[in-house]
Amino acid sequence: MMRAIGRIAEPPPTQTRSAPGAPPAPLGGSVQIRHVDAGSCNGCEVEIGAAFGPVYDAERYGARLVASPRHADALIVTGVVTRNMAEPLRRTYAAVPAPKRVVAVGDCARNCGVFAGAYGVAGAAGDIVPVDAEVPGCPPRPEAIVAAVRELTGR
Amino acid sequence: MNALGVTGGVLQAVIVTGGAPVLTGVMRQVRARLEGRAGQGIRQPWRDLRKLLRKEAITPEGTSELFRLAPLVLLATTFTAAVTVPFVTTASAAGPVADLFAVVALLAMGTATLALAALDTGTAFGGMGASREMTILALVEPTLLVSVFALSVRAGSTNLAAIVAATVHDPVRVISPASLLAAVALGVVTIAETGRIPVDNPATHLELTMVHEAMILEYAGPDLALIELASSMRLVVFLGMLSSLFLPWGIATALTPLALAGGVAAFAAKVTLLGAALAAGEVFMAKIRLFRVPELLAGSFLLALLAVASSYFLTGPNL
Amino acid sequence: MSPATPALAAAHSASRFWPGIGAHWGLTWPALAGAGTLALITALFSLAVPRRWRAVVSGAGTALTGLAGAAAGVAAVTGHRSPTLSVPGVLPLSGVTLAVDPLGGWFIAVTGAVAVAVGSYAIGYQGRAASRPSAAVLPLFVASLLAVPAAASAVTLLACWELMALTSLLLVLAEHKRRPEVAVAARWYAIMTHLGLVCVLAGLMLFAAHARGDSFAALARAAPHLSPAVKSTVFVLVLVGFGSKAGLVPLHAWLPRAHPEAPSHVSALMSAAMVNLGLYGLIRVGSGLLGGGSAWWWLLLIALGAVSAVYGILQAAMSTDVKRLLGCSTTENMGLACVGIGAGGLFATTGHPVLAGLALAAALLHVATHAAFKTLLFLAAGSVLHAAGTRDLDALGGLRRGMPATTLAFGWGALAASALPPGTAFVSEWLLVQALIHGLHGASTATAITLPLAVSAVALTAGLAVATFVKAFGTGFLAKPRSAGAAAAHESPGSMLAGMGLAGAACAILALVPGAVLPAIGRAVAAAEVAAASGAGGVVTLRLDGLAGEVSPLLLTVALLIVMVAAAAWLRALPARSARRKARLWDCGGGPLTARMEYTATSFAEPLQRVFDDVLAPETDLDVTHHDEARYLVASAEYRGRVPDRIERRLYEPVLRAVGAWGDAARRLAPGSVHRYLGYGFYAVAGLLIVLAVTR
Amino acid sequence: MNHTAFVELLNLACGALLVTAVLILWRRQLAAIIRWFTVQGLALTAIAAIIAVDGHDARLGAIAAGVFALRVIALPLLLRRALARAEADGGGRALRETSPLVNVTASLLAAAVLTLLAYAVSRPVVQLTPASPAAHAIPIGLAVALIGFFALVTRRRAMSQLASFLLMDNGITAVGLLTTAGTSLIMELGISLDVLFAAAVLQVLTSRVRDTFGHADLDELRELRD
Repeated sequence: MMRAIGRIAEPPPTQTRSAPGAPPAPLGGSVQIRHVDAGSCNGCEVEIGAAFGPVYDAERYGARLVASPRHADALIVTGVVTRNMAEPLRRTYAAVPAPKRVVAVGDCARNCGVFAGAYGVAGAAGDIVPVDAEVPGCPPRPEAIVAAVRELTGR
Repeated sequence: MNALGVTGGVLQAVIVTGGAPVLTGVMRQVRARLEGRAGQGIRQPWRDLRKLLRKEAITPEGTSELFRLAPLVLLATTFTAAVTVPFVTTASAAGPVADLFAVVALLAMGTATLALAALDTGTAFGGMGASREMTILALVEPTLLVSVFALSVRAGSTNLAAIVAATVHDPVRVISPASLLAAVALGVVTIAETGRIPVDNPATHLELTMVHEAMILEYAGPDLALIELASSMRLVVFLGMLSSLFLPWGIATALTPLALAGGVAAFAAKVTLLGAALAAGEVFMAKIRLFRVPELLAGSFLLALLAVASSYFLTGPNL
Repeated sequence: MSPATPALAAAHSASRFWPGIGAHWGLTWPALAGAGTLALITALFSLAVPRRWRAVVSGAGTALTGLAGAAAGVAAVTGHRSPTLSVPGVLPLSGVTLAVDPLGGWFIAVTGAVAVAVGSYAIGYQGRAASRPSAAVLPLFVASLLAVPAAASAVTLLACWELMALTSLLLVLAEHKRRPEVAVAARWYAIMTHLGLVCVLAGLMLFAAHARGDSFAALARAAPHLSPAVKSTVFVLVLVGFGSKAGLVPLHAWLPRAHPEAPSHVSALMSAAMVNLGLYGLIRVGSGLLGGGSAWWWLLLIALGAVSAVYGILQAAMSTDVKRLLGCSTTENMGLACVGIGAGGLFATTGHPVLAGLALAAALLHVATHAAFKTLLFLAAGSVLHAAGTRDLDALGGLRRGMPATTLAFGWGALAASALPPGTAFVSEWLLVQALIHGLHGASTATAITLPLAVSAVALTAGLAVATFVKAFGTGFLAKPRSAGAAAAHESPGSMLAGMGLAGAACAILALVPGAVLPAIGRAVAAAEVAAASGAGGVVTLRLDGLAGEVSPLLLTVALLIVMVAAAAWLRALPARSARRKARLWDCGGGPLTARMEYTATSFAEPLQRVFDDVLAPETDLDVTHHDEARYLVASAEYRGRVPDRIERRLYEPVLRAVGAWGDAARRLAPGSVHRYLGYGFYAVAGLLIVLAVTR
Repeated sequence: MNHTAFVELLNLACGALLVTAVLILWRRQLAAIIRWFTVQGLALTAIAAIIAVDGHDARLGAIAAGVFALRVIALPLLLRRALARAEADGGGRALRETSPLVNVTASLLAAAVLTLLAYAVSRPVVQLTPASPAAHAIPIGLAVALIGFFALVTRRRAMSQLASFLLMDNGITAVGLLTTAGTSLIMELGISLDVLFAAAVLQVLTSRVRDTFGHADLDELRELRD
């Protein structure tokens, strides 16, 4: 079967590193990521799934999704932060051992997107926890997510 | 314990400690390739460890010293086992100190300590992982000891060095039913004890399906690094035991640089091959339900018992 | 006749039975006599002194009694020969005959050591609440325990045995005023132990009937001339009797009842010293007096032992009452020792003296190790009961904050009980498994089939023991307190800690340098007439004589410590290392985790219960009450689950029911009408006459 | 070939026989059971062939060929066809031994006990010719037969009962080969023929059952009593 399909992963695109966002020195080429759905419509989740799937294969750059924030170096926050998720998000951030990074994926997480000003919204991810990187798009394309991940791992 | 054994012990300490993460990397790489992915590269586990060691350690509130000591105990037991079992040379570094039972008990000791640490956190997942791990440990024990029994029948001792040396001197013994059956049984034990598919899924993210992973959910930074290192070393120890007991070819019998180099190379090659085979098998298997695991272990126990039986079936009672 | 003659005769014969006895007076008799006197004095004083001092007097006196006993035992096993004492006229038939050989000395030494720890513990445990009888009986119980292995004639043995049974029964009853279930447990214990006594009595009397006199010397002389049928009958009878005392399945029913209900220091004495004497009786009569016998005895003993070990530890793994758990684990450990004794006898009868010595040595060492860690565990459990007011593991937890010393003690005991290095039981079980494994060479068919099964039973037992004690320690002492009592638990007084400290030290010695006691065990094995010596030796490294196999718990432990320290130092020395920080538990971001979210002992054991479903036959029932307006809405659901002792269900209850039925039938015969009684008499006479008429 | 190699090879073949029996008891998938049954036929052939080569016995060689034709080609073929037909109209549930009367764990432990029992009862037979290595392997043949019998008792589906019957017969054949070392060709042929016969009968039976009930679950046969 494997012989029939062969390698699914696409060839890695040449890395386009923005000069200032140099990879954090402590996490050399290895980033464990905990994903927090702060109130998303699951569009970003689908794209994240695609980014870590066989085709885009973000794992090849040394990133891995993990089950516990204790094991994580970075949080991926998707969706507007609803009132119910604000405190859990803070606690999750507090549970991650330093040094840590936060990536806001999708327009909702960056600036509440279409939900701006809705009564159940506590704010964008940046209003609750310090955000280091943002991935625009509604939903963002997997390539963009992979690029952000590569910014973290530096590979 | 002689010069050969001590040299082997030192070599093993270095190889196992340094090579265990690489083996994990190789296995992940094999899986990735078979799943059509590019893979992280075999040095990734070392990168993870380096990073974890630089991160801050976290002591959850309400945990005791046991929580902090457990990773050290786990590492110590695994390391001692790795030094004791003759991987590279036929002589064991600690021949008179520990035999096969002691090694088995040492590894169990590490697991039990980690389970206690998991209970110490008082989280539901910790307790769940500990309970499942202890259940599996208790059920694995008979298979383990009985297959050790089968192996020791011909060598007349449970001393690892003696068993390995006996096999080296009489290679035909390897294809005797007793040793083959014991090999299969120990293979199942290896899968169960190192938490691989189909008993446990090392890559799961769903707490409810976790066994080993659920116990270490609270660990972070250097503690987690120690645990990861120890569990990859544990895998190497079990695979190395399989290779030394059943395919002891190329193992160094003399204290010459050439022989030692050959021993090291053979050990690395055998363990890597076994690990790759294990990973390749995992791709085509699904994790079985926790309550189907006893079935698997009963089967392996039966095979171990048959190994003992056939060791006197086929050669007559008086060996 | 003059009282001197039988004494001389007994001494003379004994000197033939145990060559060299009577060479010169050793330390043994003075020490034993001292122990007896101390016990009596302590009993009298603790009756006399006011309540304030009672516990101190009784505890200290018990400790001293134990010390003297231990000295006597040590003197006996280190080869200070002592003559046979014979005091005619005290008891019917043969009077009291006492002799201490190394085998008895070993058990006396173990009992004495246990008594020392228990005595110092009892000072604080009984405290002000010490009732006069229990305080007075405690030293007498210890004295009777010391006397049993010193008995050298059937009647003496039975007398000491009965004394031991009575004193222990009184101690079990100590708290019957406070808790009614104590009385039930005591009734079970009384019935079982006396049925056992009856069996032993029958066996020994049958034996003595075929011998000239009932002294062990006479019995041993008569044994070779006995017919195999008689020998087998005697063995089976004493096996039932002593087995019930050792708590072997299916005669274990009293054990998980009496141990939890007795005061903890008494539980420790019973579980660590008294049950051993059942094994002593088996070795003494089976190997010593009957001199081996046929192989099936020992195969039977191995089977019983293996079943007891697995069943006992399964029950322990299921139980949530910490003292019941410890009691079941006593059944398990006695089972393991019986496997050793059985293997020893088997190898002796099939002509492998070295293996026989090794197996019996493993059994004797296991007796000592079990005594050490079981004392420690029961004393620690007693402190928990003392402090938290409950024995239920599901209601305990988090004790490490309130009572760190006790937590340490129980943890060390749990490690010792679950055969993991550097645990205490690891050494004895290692020896046992070695003996079983090497036995396969040149084995007969039955042996070749038994040994692998025995090894797998021992292995399963070891694995389950690990799970059991991880459960007991993890859910009882770690994690969060599950009840107010556990949260408010406080450390015990110094004397109790001292008792635990002594037991813990004994565990440590036996775990690290078991070689130190092996010579003594060798002499005991020789005295049991099984083999010339224990098949193992060496102080730092444990070596099997004549067989390949060695392990060194001491070096192993040192290596572990070195690696741990090195790893810790390496972590500290790391250049880029950031400080450790405290953080709240990871609760998935939700509210704080409460104690009700923890895994309890029951939930911890649930997977095992499922796996061994067919063996344990757990009972569960679920009551769902619906809303009365809509029966589709559930108002409340109540779930109850328990794991009953299945053997008890299947074996004891029918018997008890039958006995009850007979009782009712008998009562129906006696309605109290005089006419009917006269009628019985008349019918009896008439029937007799008819019978006579017919038979004429 | 030299003696030690002969012994080792024979032992190996016998070990394979035993392991395949265990696996047949272990697996639930009927397809897997048939596959392992084929492997076992190979092991049986190997035993016959090894003894033949060692004893330079032409008739045994013929027997080996016969065993191969019957156990490795004919019977598996029949079984597969029956399975295919069962799948055709029985649907997915015909493919698995869903619920044997004794659960798999228990039956595996039972198999362990049976093996030791076989060893115990066949000691005398082995003692008759302690010299011959073939005799020492008799217990294995007996064990396979007992395991097959056990499976025959505890399985529900007609198909897997057929398989376990054949397993039992493999064991008997192995015992025959190892004891007589092939001197009684007649007995061999007799066994093989009666197997074929039995297989055919069961084949017919299962097809009948299927025609009547739509699938071959023998528990349904209870309805036929009254």
